[in-house]
Amino acid sequence: MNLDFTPDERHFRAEVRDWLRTHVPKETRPDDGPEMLAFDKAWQRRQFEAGWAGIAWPKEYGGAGLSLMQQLIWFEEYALAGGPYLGCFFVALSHAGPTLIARGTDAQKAFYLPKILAGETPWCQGFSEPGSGSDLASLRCRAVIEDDHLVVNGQKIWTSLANWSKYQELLVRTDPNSRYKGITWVIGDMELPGVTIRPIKCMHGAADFCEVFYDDVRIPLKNVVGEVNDGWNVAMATLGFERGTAALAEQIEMSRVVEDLIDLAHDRPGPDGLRPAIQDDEFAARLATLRAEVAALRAMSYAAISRGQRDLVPGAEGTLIALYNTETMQRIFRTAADMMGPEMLDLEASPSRWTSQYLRSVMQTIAGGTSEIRRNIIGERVLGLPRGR
Amino acid sequence: MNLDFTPDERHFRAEVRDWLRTHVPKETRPDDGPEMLAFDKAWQRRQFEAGWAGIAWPKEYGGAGLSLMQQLIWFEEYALAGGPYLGCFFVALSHAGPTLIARGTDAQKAFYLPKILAGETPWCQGFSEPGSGSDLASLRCRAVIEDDHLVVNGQKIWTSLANWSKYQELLVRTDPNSRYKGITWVIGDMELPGVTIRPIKCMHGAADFCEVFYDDVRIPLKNVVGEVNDGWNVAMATLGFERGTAALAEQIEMSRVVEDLIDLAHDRPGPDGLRPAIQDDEFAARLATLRAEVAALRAMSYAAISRGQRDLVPGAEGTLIALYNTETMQRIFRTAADMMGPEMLDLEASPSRWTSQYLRSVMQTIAGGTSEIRRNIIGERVLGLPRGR
Amino acid sequence: MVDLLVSTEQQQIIDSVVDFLSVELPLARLRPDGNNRPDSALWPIMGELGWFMTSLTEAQGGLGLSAVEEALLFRQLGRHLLTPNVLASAIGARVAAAAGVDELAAAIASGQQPVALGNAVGRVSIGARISGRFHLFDAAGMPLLLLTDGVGNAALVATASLSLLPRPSAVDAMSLHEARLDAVAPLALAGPDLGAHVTLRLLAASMLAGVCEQTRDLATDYAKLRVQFGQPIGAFQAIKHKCADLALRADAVGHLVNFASIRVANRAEDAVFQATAAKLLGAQYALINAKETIQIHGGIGFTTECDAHHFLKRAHVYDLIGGGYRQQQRFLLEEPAPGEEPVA
Amino acid sequence: MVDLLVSTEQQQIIDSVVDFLSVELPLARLRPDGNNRPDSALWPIMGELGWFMTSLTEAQGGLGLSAVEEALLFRQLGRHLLTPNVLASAIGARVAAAAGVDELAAAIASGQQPVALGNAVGRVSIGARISGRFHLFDAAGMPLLLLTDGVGNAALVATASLSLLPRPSAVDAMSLHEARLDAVAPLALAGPDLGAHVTLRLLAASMLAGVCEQTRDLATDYAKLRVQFGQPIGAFQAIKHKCADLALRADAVGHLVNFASIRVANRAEDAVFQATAAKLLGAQYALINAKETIQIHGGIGFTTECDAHHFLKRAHVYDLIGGGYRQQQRFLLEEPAPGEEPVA
Repeated sequence: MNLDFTPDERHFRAEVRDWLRTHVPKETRPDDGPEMLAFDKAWQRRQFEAGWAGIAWPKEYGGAGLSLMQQLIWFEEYALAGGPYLGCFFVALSHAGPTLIARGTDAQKAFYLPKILAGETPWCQGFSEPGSGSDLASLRCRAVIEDDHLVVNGQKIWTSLANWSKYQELLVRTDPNSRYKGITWVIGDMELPGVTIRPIKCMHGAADFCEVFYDDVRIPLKNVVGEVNDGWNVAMATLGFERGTAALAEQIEMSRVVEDLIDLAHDRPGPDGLRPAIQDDEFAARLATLRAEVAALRAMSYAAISRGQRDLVPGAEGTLIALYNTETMQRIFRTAADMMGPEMLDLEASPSRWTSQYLRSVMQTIAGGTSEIRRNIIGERVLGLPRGR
Repeated sequence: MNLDFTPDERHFRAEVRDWLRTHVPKETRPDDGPEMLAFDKAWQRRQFEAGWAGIAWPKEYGGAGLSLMQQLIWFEEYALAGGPYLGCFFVALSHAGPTLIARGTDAQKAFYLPKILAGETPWCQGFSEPGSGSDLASLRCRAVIEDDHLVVNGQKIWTSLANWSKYQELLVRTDPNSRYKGITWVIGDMELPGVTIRPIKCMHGAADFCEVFYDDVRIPLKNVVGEVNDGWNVAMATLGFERGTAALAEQIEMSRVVEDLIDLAHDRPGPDGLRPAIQDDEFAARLATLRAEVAALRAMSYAAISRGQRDLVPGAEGTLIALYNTETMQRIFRTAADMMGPEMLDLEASPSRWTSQYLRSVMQTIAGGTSEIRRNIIGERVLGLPRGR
Repeated sequence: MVDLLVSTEQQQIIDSVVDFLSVELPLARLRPDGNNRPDSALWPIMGELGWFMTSLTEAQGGLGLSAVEEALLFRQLGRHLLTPNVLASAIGARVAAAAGVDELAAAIASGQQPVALGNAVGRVSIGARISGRFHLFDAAGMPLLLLTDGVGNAALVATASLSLLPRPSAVDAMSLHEARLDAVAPLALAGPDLGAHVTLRLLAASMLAGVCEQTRDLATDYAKLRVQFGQPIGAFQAIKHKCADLALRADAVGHLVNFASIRVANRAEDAVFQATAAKLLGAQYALINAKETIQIHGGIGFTTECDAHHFLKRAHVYDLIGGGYRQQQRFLLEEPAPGEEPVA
Repeated sequence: MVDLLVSTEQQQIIDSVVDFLSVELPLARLRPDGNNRPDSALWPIMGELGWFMTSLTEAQGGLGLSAVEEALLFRQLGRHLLTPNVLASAIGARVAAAAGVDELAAAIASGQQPVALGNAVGRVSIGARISGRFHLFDAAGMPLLLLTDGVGNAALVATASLSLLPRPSAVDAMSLHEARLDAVAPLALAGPDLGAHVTLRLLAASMLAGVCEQTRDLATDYAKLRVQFGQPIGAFQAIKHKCADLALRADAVGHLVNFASIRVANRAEDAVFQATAAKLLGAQYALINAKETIQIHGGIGFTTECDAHHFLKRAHVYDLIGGGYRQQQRFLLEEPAPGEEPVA
């Protein structure tokens, strides 16, 4: 067991720290709109030009080809420097690109990968459907082969940033008689005729997701990744790509929020209106436990990265981390909301917009996988408990 | 809606309060052993002689025949006077007797009921089995008819006070090919040849339960209550007998513990070793919420009694109360344990033996029905949610 | 006699309120595309329905009903997530009557003079001169403002005499303003004798009980309909047990509010205790119920196309008025434990 | 390089400890009919195995391993619910060595002079004269006593010089005594520089992590075996999700303890922070895990025929030593947040 970085790693950290603190955008990332898209593209372009695009991608595909340890350092420094959310390029960089690298044809790789790295083409994910939330394999958005095209009809939902994306990783039902073996993974172009996008407004006020409707959308067969009807395996192929480094950035951000809350608790009156909140033992108890929980989360991520470094097959530890991450985040922002007292009703009472973040945290145990499904996965895949009949 | 007692009810309360405060035993009820049995018999006998035996039993069977409102007053005053746990007569008075009244033959009633009221014959319950805890209908303790007897072989478990009981309400499997329709309810005599009793020591140090083994135990067929193979219905018949009045005594006892804790928190240092525990906001928060929860529990019981008074069919509200009761009790005693700090490890550090009560409270969400089964019942019978496939 | 169930007459009152609310104030009004009339427009109708005069005596021009019926009314208002200003009018009418300003009392009770709620932010001083910082909800078109503190002082002031700073509200279809008062003279003032703080706790608790009940119903209905993995999600224990807990909390708070409302109506010694207990438990349970209802709904639950999130947001509002649950916990511990029942 | 997994050598240490424990100190020893030898009889064997000299340097006669290996050892001791006195010997050896009493250090490290733990009850004073009230666990046959406070003072005293009052213990197979010290002189004394309080927190946290892991395993194994309603209870979501939470807590605490042990071994600036965080989280999670393990076992779970209840009771013991989780929370808030990683 070891937490000592080597001299090389320290040099690398120095380099990264320096570059990031100089180049991370000073302005806040816009919440929405064309300004947001422009911001994300410009930031990705800036990283690309400096050789930092595709942190985890192999060099042969234009990535930075960082080692796991370098990725870890990168994401830690990224968070400490206040690096913005990857936004419109998150799916492209962390999922779509790696899938193409793993299962795409040479032509697909050559065409799509450079445009991602250079900040030209944001991607979105088209997996979930209204009737297939937790039960993804029941998806029904259908595609039939006509000549050399797939003709897609149906609907997707919970697609982040669909309205700002150029491409989509799209799962469609190509064999209605099979559950897992009738799904195809295909690259969709969001500008094709027949694609309609409707943003969904969420409880914290922004439209984090979209619905996407497909009406006789014709996608060339050459856009299929892997084989027709083999999409489930393609989708699963990249589950192991992300070895836990990216989660670190979010976790460091969570530590920072906890520390901000502790600082604030020294300045702000507690529920009695007299003593500072930190002297309120109930808040103190919560804040101390949260401090310990974010420390544990970091240790869990380090352990997952350590597994990756030993080339161990990734198990379900990512599910444990995701569950803990989202539930800890909810506790953090609920504490923030409670500490604000009546001022939580005022969206701009805190410079950190904690009320919005609190409301947004309520979504975290649903979007991206519900806590219930995650507990099923842990029970069955980590602990080997039987499935119910 | 009303909480004003009538002049008659107030008179009754005065009478009951006076009698109970004069006659409730001054000494603490022994925890175990023949002293315990003697104590319970003497106390039941004392109530019998004063006309207070069988509070809820009809007068025609020798009971006190109290109205629901009088029962409520009785149990409130019983708890306030520090009346002891009914102990060895609990099953006899609250379950076995009422079952005989509802479904017994005249001969059974004439023989068994007076001995209960007079404090002569404690009863125990023989329902659960090692393989049939939550799933009672799967019970396997079998009985075959030979001449005019049932011959019983098998095992029961979680039988409270079996070692001090004269009789047992016993459920046996008389038809192995049917689940609900092959069960028979029969009166067992604990002194019959072939009955072996083994006390089970529990985590708080006492043997609250026993295992009972049956080896060719011959029980006369005339001891069957209801019909052979109709025992499930007989067992269910008395579910509605108890209209929530008895739970009140326990709830008032719980309020008293909360108030004791609040008193103690004024005198005892909190976790910092300096300020009184009540000034620790985390304890204060817990104690205040517990105060509210025991108040809510009382209101729920009053509502259940109100339903009884209107002769409404009892629903599953008893399950809601039982779930809330046991989980609130656990929170109360966990708070007591935490407030004691290191002294919780010393069984006699508190005059109220809170550590033992804390350990005992852990059992409450299992014994008498697990919280999981109770939540199933509430989900399915109160809310009408479907059963899983 | 103990009777903690609603009477036939009380049920009739409830039914008529529910009828009105489902037509005039359905939850759908809170949606982005909802037909959200300004509340002030509805005030005269609410006044006519008697909502603000329930507890006033007939001599005061009221209905002569008790806090019990009033709490039953407010539970329905909570189920429909009404603006907290309904509390301000109900209590404001009492304050005006207690201060002897009968015309004002009548104007408030009839809904002609709508009252907005001013909720203390931090410590405030309420007396012959009022100072402090307050949040106002849905203040547009509300000529009067009710201000209270934690120890029972309550005052009415003219909204026009204040400068209101608009603030971005976290709650859909509810506006927020801030007002800083510096030695403002009230139109009417009442002291702890009136028990405005107790009424506020009781009625807010009742609205929170309504939130607990409505979330239980919303979540349970959805769990019966939504199919995943080939069966309604309510068949899965994870969801079924969450629903059972929603029901348990709704039951506990609902009965406690009923109990408290009788104690308040009877001016019993434990009235403050019971109302405070109901408020703090109602708030904690409503917040969990609302959050779990969103979780049970899955993805749709956190969108503005589903009503679930309104319950979470408004549960926070109801919790915060008159002091959040952490403050109520301290208030409750300051009360003596309820005493023994009297005998003849 | 970040590596938070055990090395091959570390795994060998763990395996040999597990082999020893499962033969010599199986959980069954705690049962009413268990062959519960007095702990003191095992002390020389434990000493010979090097349990109390892991962190002593080779010059001090120790194994020259670090807090990392020591924490891994204590995690197994926690899984087997050993007496907290193992902590007292491991720390006592350090205190004697730091005080320059080398013979005593060697006698403790070898297990020849077993050390019992004295846990403060209320506020105590530890220095050249020691005063205060202490709880002693399993003190029979233990000639020495280790006393610590929350700020890093640690002392060894001779048990024979004290009058011990036997108390009824709430913990099976663990005796309890009380001692009141009034200006007692120590045999050896160490100040905050040694960081005895940090080691105590780290190793107690590791034992609590062991409780979290062992309860996860016990409960999961049972959930696979026990059949109700025609299938193993682990197939029901209510049980499956409880088991998943047991696993999550075990994972979180386990990795945090590993992280903290490295920081302590490196004498890093955040060593106190991490050890304290591990102790307070370990305690809270072990207490829930143990309680849920009893619940998952159903009826058998609360009997003395099942080992589940020992975990709850001993989790309380491990929590309370060196100050319970409520105190650790305050200690943690007094620490600065961990700083940035250094660069070259």
